Amino acid sequence: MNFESILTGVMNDASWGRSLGLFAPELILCVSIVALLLLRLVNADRWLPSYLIPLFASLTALGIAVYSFFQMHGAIEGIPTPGTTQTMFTGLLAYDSLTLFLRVFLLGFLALVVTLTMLSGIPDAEDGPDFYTLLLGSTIGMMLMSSANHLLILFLGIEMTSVPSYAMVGFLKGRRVSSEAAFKYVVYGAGAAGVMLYGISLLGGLTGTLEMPVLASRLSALLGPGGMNDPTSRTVALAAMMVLVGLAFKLSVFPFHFWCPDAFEGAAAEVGGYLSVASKGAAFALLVRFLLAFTGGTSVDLTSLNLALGVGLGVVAAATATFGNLAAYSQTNVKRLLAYSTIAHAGYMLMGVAAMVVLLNGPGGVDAAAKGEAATCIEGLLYYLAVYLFMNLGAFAIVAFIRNEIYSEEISDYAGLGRQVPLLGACMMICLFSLIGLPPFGGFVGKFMIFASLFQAGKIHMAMWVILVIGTLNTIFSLFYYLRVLKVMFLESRPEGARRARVSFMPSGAFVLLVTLPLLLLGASPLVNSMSDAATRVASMLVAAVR
Amino acid sequence: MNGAALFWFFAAVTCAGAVAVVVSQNVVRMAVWLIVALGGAAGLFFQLSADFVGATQLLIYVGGTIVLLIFGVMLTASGPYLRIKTSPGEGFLAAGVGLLFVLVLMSTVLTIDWNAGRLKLAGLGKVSADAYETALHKEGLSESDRTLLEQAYQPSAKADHAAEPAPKSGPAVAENPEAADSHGSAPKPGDVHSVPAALAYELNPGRRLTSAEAARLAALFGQEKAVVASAMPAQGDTIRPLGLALAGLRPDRDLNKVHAKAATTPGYLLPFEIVSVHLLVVLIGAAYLARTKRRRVEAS
Amino acid sequence: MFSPTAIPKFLAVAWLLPLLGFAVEIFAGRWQRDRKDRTAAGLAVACIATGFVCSALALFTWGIHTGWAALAPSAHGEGHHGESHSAAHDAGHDEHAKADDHGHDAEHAKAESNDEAHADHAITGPLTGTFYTLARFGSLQLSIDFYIDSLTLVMFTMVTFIATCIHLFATGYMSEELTDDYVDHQVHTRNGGHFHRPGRFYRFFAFLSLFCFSMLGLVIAGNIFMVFVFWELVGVCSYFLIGFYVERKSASTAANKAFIMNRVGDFGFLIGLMVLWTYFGTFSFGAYNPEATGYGIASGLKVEAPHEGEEAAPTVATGLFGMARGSDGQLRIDQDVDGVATVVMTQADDTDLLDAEGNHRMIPYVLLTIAGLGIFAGCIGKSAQFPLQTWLPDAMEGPTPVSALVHSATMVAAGVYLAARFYPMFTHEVLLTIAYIGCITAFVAATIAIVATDIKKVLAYSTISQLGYMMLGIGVGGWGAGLFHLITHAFFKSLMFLASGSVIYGCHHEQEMPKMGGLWRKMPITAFTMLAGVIAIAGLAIPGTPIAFSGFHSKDAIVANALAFTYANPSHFLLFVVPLVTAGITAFYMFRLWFYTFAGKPRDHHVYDHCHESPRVMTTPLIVLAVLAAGCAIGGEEGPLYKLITFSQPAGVDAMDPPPAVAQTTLPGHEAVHAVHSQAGMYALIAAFLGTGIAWLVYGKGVLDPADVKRQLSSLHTFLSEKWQFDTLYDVMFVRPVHVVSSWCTAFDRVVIDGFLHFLSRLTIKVAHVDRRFDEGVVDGFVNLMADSTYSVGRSFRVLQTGKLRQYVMFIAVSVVFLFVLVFAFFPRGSSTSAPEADVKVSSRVVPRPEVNRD
Amino acid sequence: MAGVDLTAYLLVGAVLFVCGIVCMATKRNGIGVLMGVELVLNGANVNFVAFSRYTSLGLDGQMMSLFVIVLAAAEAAIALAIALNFYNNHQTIDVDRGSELQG
Repeated sequence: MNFESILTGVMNDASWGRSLGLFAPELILCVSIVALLLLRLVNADRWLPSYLIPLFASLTALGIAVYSFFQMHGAIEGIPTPGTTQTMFTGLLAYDSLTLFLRVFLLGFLALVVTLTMLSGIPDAEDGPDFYTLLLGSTIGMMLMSSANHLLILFLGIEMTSVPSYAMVGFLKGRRVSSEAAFKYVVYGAGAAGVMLYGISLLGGLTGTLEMPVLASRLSALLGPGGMNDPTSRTVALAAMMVLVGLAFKLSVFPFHFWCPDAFEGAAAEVGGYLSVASKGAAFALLVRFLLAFTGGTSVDLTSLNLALGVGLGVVAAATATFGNLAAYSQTNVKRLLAYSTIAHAGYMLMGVAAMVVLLNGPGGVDAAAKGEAATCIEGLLYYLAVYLFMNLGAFAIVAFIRNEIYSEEISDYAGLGRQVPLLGACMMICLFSLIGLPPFGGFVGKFMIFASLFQAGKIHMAMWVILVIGTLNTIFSLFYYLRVLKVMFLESRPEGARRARVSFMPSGAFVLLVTLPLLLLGASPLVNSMSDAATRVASMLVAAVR
Repeated sequence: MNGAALFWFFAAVTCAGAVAVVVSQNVVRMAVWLIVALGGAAGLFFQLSADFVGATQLLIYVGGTIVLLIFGVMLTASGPYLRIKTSPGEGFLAAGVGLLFVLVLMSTVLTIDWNAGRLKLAGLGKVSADAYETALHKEGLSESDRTLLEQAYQPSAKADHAAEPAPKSGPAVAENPEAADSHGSAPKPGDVHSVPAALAYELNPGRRLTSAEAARLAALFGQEKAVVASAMPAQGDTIRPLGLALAGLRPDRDLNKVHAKAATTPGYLLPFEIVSVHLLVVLIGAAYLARTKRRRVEAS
Repeated sequence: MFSPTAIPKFLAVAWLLPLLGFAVEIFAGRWQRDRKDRTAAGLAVACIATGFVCSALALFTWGIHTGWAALAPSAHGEGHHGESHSAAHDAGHDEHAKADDHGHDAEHAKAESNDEAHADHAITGPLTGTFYTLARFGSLQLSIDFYIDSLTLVMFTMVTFIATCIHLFATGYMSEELTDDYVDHQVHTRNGGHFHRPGRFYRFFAFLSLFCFSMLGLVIAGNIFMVFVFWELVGVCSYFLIGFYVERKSASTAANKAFIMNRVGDFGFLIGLMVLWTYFGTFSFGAYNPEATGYGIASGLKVEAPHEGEEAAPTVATGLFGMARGSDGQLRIDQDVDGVATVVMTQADDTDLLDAEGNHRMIPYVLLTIAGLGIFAGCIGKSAQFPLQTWLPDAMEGPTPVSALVHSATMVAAGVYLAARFYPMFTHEVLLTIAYIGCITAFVAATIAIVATDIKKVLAYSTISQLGYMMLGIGVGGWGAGLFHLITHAFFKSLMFLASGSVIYGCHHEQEMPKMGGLWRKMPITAFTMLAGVIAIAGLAIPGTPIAFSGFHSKDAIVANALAFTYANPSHFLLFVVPLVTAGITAFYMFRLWFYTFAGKPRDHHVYDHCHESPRVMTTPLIVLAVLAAGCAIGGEEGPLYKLITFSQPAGVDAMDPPPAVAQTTLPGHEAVHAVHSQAGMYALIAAFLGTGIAWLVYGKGVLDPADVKRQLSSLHTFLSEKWQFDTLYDVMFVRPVHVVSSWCTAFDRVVIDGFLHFLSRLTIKVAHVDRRFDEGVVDGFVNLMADSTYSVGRSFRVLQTGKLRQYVMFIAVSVVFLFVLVFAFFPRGSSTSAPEADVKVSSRVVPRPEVNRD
Repeated sequence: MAGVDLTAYLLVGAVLFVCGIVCMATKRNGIGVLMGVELVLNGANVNFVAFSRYTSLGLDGQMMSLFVIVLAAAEAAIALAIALNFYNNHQTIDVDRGSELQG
């Protein structure tokens, strides 16, 4: 064993350099964190607005991400071929279409959030560097989550996402509710992470590896017949479920959602908007990756286990959507209402994921048809995420701007605002209509695609049809509480003596408009086409890698 | 000193410490018991010849985290004699939930035959009759080995299951580099496909194996490397491998094929570096939160 | 004159002009000098009137290019084949059949030569094509398509014409809004005054224009997706218009109710849409072939050789209607190997449609039925059919011109129109459902109308009732009859609504009939135009002569179909009896309305003295509509209107046999209907005269005192005036449970978890009690401990109310265990090797299909 | 080490894990809750190291446990900062006092 030769061999290996190149967007964010720190050391934060560095960094990284996204998709014009999946850092991270899609998603969102905080001024000049450090750190964690190819990165990514966001929820540290929210969030998050870690340890011990691409084949070898009578199958089910618990916490899925309303109400609206969209996007990407790692192989036993997991996910998804929608009914705080709506939407999106798992584990096995149908599920999910970004950020941004004017987030205080600030009112209407899923807006297309894939999955397991019906019923339930907000805003008149809201068009109104406009574009314009094309490519490349 | 006795000692200390943390009502005592439990766990790590992890556990956990917690205790003590107690009802409820958890774990983690799993991963969950006979009639096979072979394996029982050309072992072995490398001559896992299925032998689920027995069985089939825990140094010499892995190298895996595919097994350079960024972020965040609040005059 | 390619262009102009109008008018508040400016109204009228001209031109062009074949005195009663005048779905192969048919008849020589002269562009089927493609997801294409046949054209002309009249009327009716300070007398502010607001004249016309645009889009739509979008748009517009007086609580409630009721129906629509898309893989109605015609003039114009249809890609070559049924209008039903009935899809040349792997594409019969029921559920919501009818009377809260538009030409007509459009997709079971729903609706609404006293409510219930008639007509196989009634009804109902609007305007917003009476002296034009409408809807005619108002002809057609259906299926006799009774009731309550309002002595002199005839801008539309209400159906089923409509009748409607072993009902063929026609007409006439007579006796002549009758039948009267208790029923069935469930869920944390914990706390107390007894009995020294434990019990009570965090953590643990059990439940226990293979891919398997229904 | 097998270590891990969960669910002292978190993570850690010795997980298991220790330290730092913040705002560390957010 000649150590020197090993070292030379590795040094000469180009893969490190290559990995660092591919990792550039994340590196830029890392560097900007350090830069924020250093600037503070030399007291540069006195004269340099703190949002400049994160804004610049996110835009630069976004540029690189967009470029590489198009580069990858330009290279495979037409039918995507399997095997285009590459890895970074000795297989710890996957560099594939989903990674790139989520990078664009997260970095674009980061730029928008930084702009929003810049406009709404929630971290003041003094706290800015701290806030943006946390924001950037958490975004790096999300990007790791979305490209995780290894169970360590899975855990690390979730921790890196969560820990800064605990601090962000408690950022308004002088307020009682804020500190309470942060404390609940951190304890809940730590508990969920502990459960997940235990699941990871079981999975690693069973399969003797932590690499996700290998899991399916190892599990195929391991599982015996006998279903739940087989202790190995039981343990695998438990382990997978424990890992899913950690993800479910991030997604705020039904029995693990308790932190969500409290944290959102206690945190600033900007932070709420950030958490509701970004961590959800990253967690869905990770969920898809994890479930795909379980899929494949040739074992009937693994397939039936996966099917059970998929249907279980579907049931949980239906419960989540129903719970979120019904619990939102009697809320009086807008942020809390949006938090419950976030839960409900996680339910809808989870339905798409459940459909994917069911479709990939049908009696026909992972054949081309199943892959095609599963790809449409992921496509629907990605489309939904893209639309969700705008509609949720729009709603939270409006809440933030209105809060700056009337110092309240209670629904009853919104009376008559639709006439006082017509632009924000109209944008709020569009956002909420899109959240309901009414046709001319993007939310409809997303929901439609998810429901269509559920319908396909119903052919494999009847339970999915039941879930479809519940999902469709839920869109009707959700109508009422969203409309209640609009009714208060538009049909009621502003009470005498209420604080008058004045939101000028530049820059706040323009920002809201910028965020709202894509909802129309993604609902009824040729952009629907190109967006769904992109999503299709990402999805089919991702699924093609399943063996 | 006997290894088993040491294990039981550390295990008892750890468990007792953990239970005491749950039971005690005074937060300072809890902290002390936590030190005991985590120290016991460190002892277990040493016992498992993971000396570096054990040392880290002592340094960071017992030396760092716990001190941090005790600081927390001190900073948040409202009054010297105030006790915040848990009511018996809640204790009852929590005990019930804990019991449920224990039941779940007992039905899964603690009943599973891990050693059989290792054999299965090595492609020995089901062996062809040929391979089995060869192993059984090898020259100089001791009596205990023969008994082990006979008890551990049984003829493939289910006709319908056997009718399939045993699809399970094929891909797993192909994925498993150790197994793929090591089977030199005798029982190629691929053979399973060609043998009439009724003549195959599979692991007997009724016979639980110890890890030593599993290793012995693998050796009998010529696959010891696949089952014996990779290239972990048995004497606890883990610092160098761990350090190399943090630098992105995996000498325990890549030694023989470094030039061919150095980048295939995870070296941990990325997490190592990214965790440092994470720590920086966390420190800034914690400093912000713990800083005295600037009392600004509220507008209202 | 114009080439056929101009037809879609004309219609597109007629369709988009109102949108343009809307876009300009909605900002009228910005550019108008003041609130008294009538420019917005002028613009709206101009847009819709131009639209009417364009529609008429399109109809005319279409007529020229079909050689007016639709209007040729055709072979009714001459034993002609159904196909000869029914437009087929697909072009090419029908050409021969048509030519053959024409050959029978010397009269057709001209038409035939006309066909030959324009052989390359003569219109033989629906014109279909794509205006603009929005998006494409794989095989799913979302586009703005058109599907134009004679029905589309007639609807377009009708809608634009009536809308023009209504717009014109509204410029007079809404003139009160031409002010900066409109006082809403129905809204009371807290200090006892009335609500003041700026007038909303321009906004009213903006929404009216948008409404017309939506309806026209729905009519021209060439695929289900587009239908759905405009369907929703119509709903949104009605939401705005019904809630025009948002300050009135009743108005905003009614708007919400209409919107939500419609959403309930749309839920079914969505399911149907999804099923159809999944199995048929396309949204479009008819075949189209965009590259052949540039901007999408499709196979309807281009005469293709039959064999070309085979070469085209199957998914493009046929639309939904062509795939569901062959050109003979029959479903190809196949008993699959498992005994499951499936419908095999066909393509343009009547051969079966194959998928990419060469298998027959089929859809299970049950699913086709479900899809049909889903689509019809949408129609139920929009056309206010039982059991979703309750929103329509409430929708009277909108201004009267809106009511007129909603009730005649646009919203409610949309449901009937869609049911007729989707006729080829409906199986016999669906049709039977439609018939019964229509039947029930007609009867229920008519009975409620007897006791209503608000003049607009009577009309609203009569609308529901008449819509029920139309649905019934479609359900019993009278496709043409149902649509015929739709058109005639649109004329006389818009007339009556405008007349009632005129009354309301004249009486200064008095709507209660008991306060009117004798008004004909004050407003003669309104009274007599109204009388024309009443006669039309009552279906009166002079027996033995062809003199009859439009309603008689169309209702007669429906009743004849129902009678023929009853002859063919005696067990469904109610489908004839109930409508007949309803016809009598209709005549009764309509004449009751007229007598109540216009005849007799004034009952409220305050109202009478102040009432006046409306200005000319409002009476002119009344007169025009009265003439049309009387005469639009001239000639009955031999007349031009009916023939124009039935020209695009789906193939096989006239002679539809029951497909074996699946359907239980027989649809009457044309001959069967014709045979019972005069008989049915007689019955209907008798019923109508009976109703009229009673109304005259009671309300005109005063033989019976209505109040006396009301007293004697008070419980029935209450039941009817409470609208059969539907609102209460819905409240109990849906609204309250939702409230209950939602309160459960919102209080999930508080109620369920805390309830659980309360239980545990009680347990804790018990434990503590035991504990205490132990302490007291055994060790005195543990008094402190006892105090502690009681303290902690009390504490835990407070904890239960407030403490959350630890419950959350507890819930992680409990959920993990619970979910583990859940996965257990879905995970097969025994040997999992026997995977179910057989049941899943039935649809793609090649099944030797027995030759059925190929006569 | 005769008689000591993987399952024995897993048993210790399971005990730590369950004790941690119960500790989190019962302690009203916020710091005590955080101690429960440490126990849970250690339960998983014992599993990892045991697996690294007894299965082909090898070095990966130990590596994982190292990262877990570091991440747990980071999490504890933030959690304690938040707990201090909570204390500053509520003047107590009793988690039951923080229940303004509910419903």
